Amino acid sequence: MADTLDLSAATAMLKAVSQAVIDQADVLTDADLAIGDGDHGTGMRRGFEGALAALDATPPESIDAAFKTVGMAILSETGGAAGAIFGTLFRSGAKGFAGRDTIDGGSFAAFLEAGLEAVLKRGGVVEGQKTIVDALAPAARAAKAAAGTLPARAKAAADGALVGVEATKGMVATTGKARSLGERSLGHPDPGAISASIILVAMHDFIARN
Amino acid sequence: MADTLDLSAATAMLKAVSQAVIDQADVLTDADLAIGDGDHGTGMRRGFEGALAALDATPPESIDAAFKTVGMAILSETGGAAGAIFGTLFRSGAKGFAGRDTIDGGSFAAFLEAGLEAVLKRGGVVEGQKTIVDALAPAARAAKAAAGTLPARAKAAADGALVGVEATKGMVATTGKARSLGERSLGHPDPGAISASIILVAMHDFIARN
Amino acid sequence: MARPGKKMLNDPKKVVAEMIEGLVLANDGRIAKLPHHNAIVRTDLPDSKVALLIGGGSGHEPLFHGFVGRNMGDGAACGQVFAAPSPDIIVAAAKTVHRGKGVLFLYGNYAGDNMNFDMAAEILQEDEDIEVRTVRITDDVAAAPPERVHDRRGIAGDVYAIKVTGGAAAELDSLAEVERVARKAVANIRSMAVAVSAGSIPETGKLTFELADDEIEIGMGAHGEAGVHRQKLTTADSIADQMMDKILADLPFGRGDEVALMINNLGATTMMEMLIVNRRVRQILDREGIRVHRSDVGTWVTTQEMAGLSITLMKLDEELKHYLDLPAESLGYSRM
Amino acid sequence: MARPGKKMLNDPKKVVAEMIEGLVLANDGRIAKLPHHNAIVRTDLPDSKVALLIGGGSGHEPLFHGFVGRNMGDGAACGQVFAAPSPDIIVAAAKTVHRGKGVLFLYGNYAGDNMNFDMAAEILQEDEDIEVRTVRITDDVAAAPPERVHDRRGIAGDVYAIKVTGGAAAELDSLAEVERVARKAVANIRSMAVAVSAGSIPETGKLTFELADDEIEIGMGAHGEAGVHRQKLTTADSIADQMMDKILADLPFGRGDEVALMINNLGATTMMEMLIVNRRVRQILDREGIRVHRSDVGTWVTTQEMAGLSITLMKLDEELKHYLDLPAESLGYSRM
Ligand SMILES: Nc1ncnc2c1ncn2[C@@H]1O[C@H](COP(=O)(O)OP(=O)(O)O)[C@@H](O)[C@H]1O
Ligand SMILES: Nc1ncnc2c1ncn2[C@@H]1O[C@H](COP(=O)(O)OP(=O)(O)O)[C@@H](O)[C@H]1O
Ligand SMILES: [Mg+2]
Ligand SMILES: [Mg+2]
Ligand SMILES: [Mg+2]
Ligand SMILES: [Mg+2]
Repeated sequence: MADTLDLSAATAMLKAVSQAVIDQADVLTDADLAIGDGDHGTGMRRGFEGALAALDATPPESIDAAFKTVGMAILSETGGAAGAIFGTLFRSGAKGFAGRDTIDGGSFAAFLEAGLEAVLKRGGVVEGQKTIVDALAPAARAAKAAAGTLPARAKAAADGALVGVEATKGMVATTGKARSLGERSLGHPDPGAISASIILVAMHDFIARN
Repeated sequence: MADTLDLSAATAMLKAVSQAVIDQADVLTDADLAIGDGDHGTGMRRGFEGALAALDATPPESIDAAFKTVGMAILSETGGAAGAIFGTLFRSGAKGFAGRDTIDGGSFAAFLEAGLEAVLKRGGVVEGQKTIVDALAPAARAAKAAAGTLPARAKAAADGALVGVEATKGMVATTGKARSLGERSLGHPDPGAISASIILVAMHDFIARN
Repeated sequence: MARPGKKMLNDPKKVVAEMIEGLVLANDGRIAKLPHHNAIVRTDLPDSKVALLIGGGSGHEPLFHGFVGRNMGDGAACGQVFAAPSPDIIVAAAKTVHRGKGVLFLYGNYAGDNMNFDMAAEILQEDEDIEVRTVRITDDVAAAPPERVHDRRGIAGDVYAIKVTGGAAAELDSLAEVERVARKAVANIRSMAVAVSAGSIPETGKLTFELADDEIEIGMGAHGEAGVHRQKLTTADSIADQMMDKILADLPFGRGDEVALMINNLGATTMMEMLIVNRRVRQILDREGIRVHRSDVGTWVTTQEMAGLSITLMKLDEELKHYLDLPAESLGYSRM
Repeated sequence: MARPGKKMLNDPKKVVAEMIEGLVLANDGRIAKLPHHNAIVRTDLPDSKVALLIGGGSGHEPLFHGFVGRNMGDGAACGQVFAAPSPDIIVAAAKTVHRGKGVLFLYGNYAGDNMNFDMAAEILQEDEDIEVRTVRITDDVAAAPPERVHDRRGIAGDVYAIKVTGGAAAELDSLAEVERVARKAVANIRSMAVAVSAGSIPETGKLTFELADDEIEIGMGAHGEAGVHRQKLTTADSIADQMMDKILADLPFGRGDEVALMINNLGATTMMEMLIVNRRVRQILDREGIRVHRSDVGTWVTTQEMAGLSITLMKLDEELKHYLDLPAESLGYSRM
């Protein structure tokens, strides 16, 4: 159980997160087949494979650089809506770690808050539209509210995201490819929200394990 | 059992023949699906529906005109290899009835002989290539050899055609669409030969019944 | 999703890269790929012109990458299958086609495309001082009601939008003017699609939706997005009637209008079916007193091997006619 | 033959008639249908020229009826689906396009077409005193060994044969000369197809052959005629390798040759796959020192919704290049 992560642990966490997303690509694809165009898993895998490669190629010199590296890889390899959104989450979220050489509870919450803000702007969405934001926003709020150590905040974020994913089942999509389904999107979780939960759960798992 | 057919009986026979082909269009299509392109039944149906319509529209004034009418309808409505061949069979075979006002054993045999000769020329084929000719040629020979009354000749022709169809199963196609199958055409009867046998069997049926 | 996609591919992860190689070769030297990005540009670009950059996800070939050429797009940014291109691809392509007069971005209105092209536009304007304008294509009447045009997708109308704007970008000297023509084109284009069977994504081999053997979906989107409604497969005429009702009422098109008419193959539909539908559409237009200035029946905006077709009408004025009728040369769309 | 054909049609018996109506309308006045026959002719035929009449069974759209236009066919005789047109259609079309300089018949080498066009030629010569010459297209190397060229079918090579002959018929003043160019074109064209899944006939709804989900057939003909062999679906590259081996060895094509290259969609194959195959074909041609003068990748000779593609090479000399490169305008094939 790590209270803080230094640069090398943060980098290791980002790799673990990448691997978790890659491992669950098929789940994401199937979720996207149900209400989108069926490419979400392959896109996320491309992005996080790119992230792994980039982290290996030039080991980052700071935590915010590490997050930016991941963000850049997603942005250029994933493409589509998810590439822009998750790329933005990591790139803009990195500001939460600016000038810090560890991830602690506060900077973790700051990462989520900054990331969410940028994502909302980029996506032009609000909560309730059945998107990534519906996992991210409750996660960011929970992390902020948890107000404790890193493991507690990470747990709160992961749980918040999972609750958020569940909640997307009851939402009618009003943006993205699922929008056209209208009422028929009900009952299905949002693929992007699932991805957000996989990322946050993997972060918490790493923190809890190390 | 008719020893001779006058113009109205001959016309009735041609209509019965047309109906027999139309009724068995699906059998012909399936045979053509197995070794050709699957359009033989629809083509034969088009042609003989045209023949029925033409015989009704302008009742023919002579037996050879009746056969020519059928030939013209097939030629213009069936299209494809079968249109040219069966069109030719009826149009050129009509010569066998030239100047005659009944169909008797002799003119029936002459019809088949003249039709076959023209078909061989038009198709550029010989016996054994797995075509219509492999039903027509034995039929024409048998009708000639039978040398008796119309019912006997018609029976000989129908039987000869059926034996011919059976024999095509053992032939490797060397013309038409089945040619490309080579050895793989073995075991399947030739669709065009089946059509020829349907026509000749229907002629005999009509003669035997009337 | 029973039937698996059955395709002639090499490494399913490399389809886009290999396709672009094949695409460049198929253009006989008239286009080139950027060395480090999945983007293509004309090799015969004039020294000075307003640049037209198009692009989007791959998998809809010949859209978009097949529409780069004389009087068409100057370059295209190519995403992975059904995924918008990333900002770096768009930025690299825009920098390459830029000829000092700004760049117009013209693409289909999808969340992913909007976000990625917007990010690229911000980078180009902030870091490179290149002026960028954006026009999004929103021709799919099935996607949202008229008062929510910004929620409508771009489908086969892309072709006419690119064709007209490509002509304008070849002849007009200012970015604002080219943008004006593009907006006018988009405002006058309406389309609707019908899906008969699904296509599959090369990398997963999975069909993007399921339809029973006797079902069709009217209004389906270019990625299999849900349409207006699902129904039994009926006759070509009745399907055309339903689609034309929606399309005509939307702009609305009316007596005395002149239009360009496109029947577009979503992938696996026969030209025989398209021509039979074209026949009906013309009967309807005749009845309504709408004159067809120009027809296109073919395969331009696909969803892999999806079967189905779309109908597109563009209402014309003299200016739109002029740009539409300029000759065009590209792998995906050529006319004298 | 489990999966039924799923098509947007009206009366399946009327597909050809309705299709021709739609086709004429899609040509914006440049072609007309003969009043009593399923045949179409150019409306802008010059007063004096050698006439080029093409035609064959329907169901392979845009072949043949889509290739009537400037520098292409002057008219087309259209049969029912997969059935050669009857002599009366051919005669009527030939009489209409005849401009006093004779008529060249150019069509694919199939028993049905040969017999029907021959009968028409006899009628035209005997009853109408119109001179007719016949050239049959025999580009399919899979159909028979080289010493039995007369047993070979016409497949996608039809397009290049029509394109070159259409140019010659526009420029050359004698039937014998146009025939000579057509024969030269045909002698230099080689094609081969691969089928991935079957198409169905509109009237019966039946698939024309069966292939397992993981099988392909190399060398299959344009009506589903058996090919060279059936095998497991492998990679695009290995399929292209097998096809190119046969094609290159046949003419043979060799170092220093210049060719036109066509990758043709049999119906339902994605352009993505075709471009990936195009990439491999160009690698092979590069290796063999064969230069590509001109490429065509698209949908021209189909077998309804059959999936698969064909590769065509035509060896060029200056004369063939000249006629091939003339602009062409038709619904099915247009190039500047
Ligand atoms: N405007 C938007 N803002 C935020 N997230 C969005 C937006 N549009 C779509 N998304 C998210 O993107 C996910 C789909 O991602 P993906 O399948 O990779 O992209 P695409 O829709 O381009 O195929 C959706 O499940 C949704 O969560
Ligand atoms: N050259 C030929 N001479 C005589 N009969 C032929 C010839 N070629 C084909 N046939 C006959 O035509 C039949 C096929 O007819 P059909 O299916 O209507 O024509 P197509 O082959 O044009 O589709 C074959 O079964 C065969 O009997
Ligand atoms: Mg998606
Ligand atoms: Mg047949
Ligand atoms: Mg997508
Ligand atoms: Mg046929």
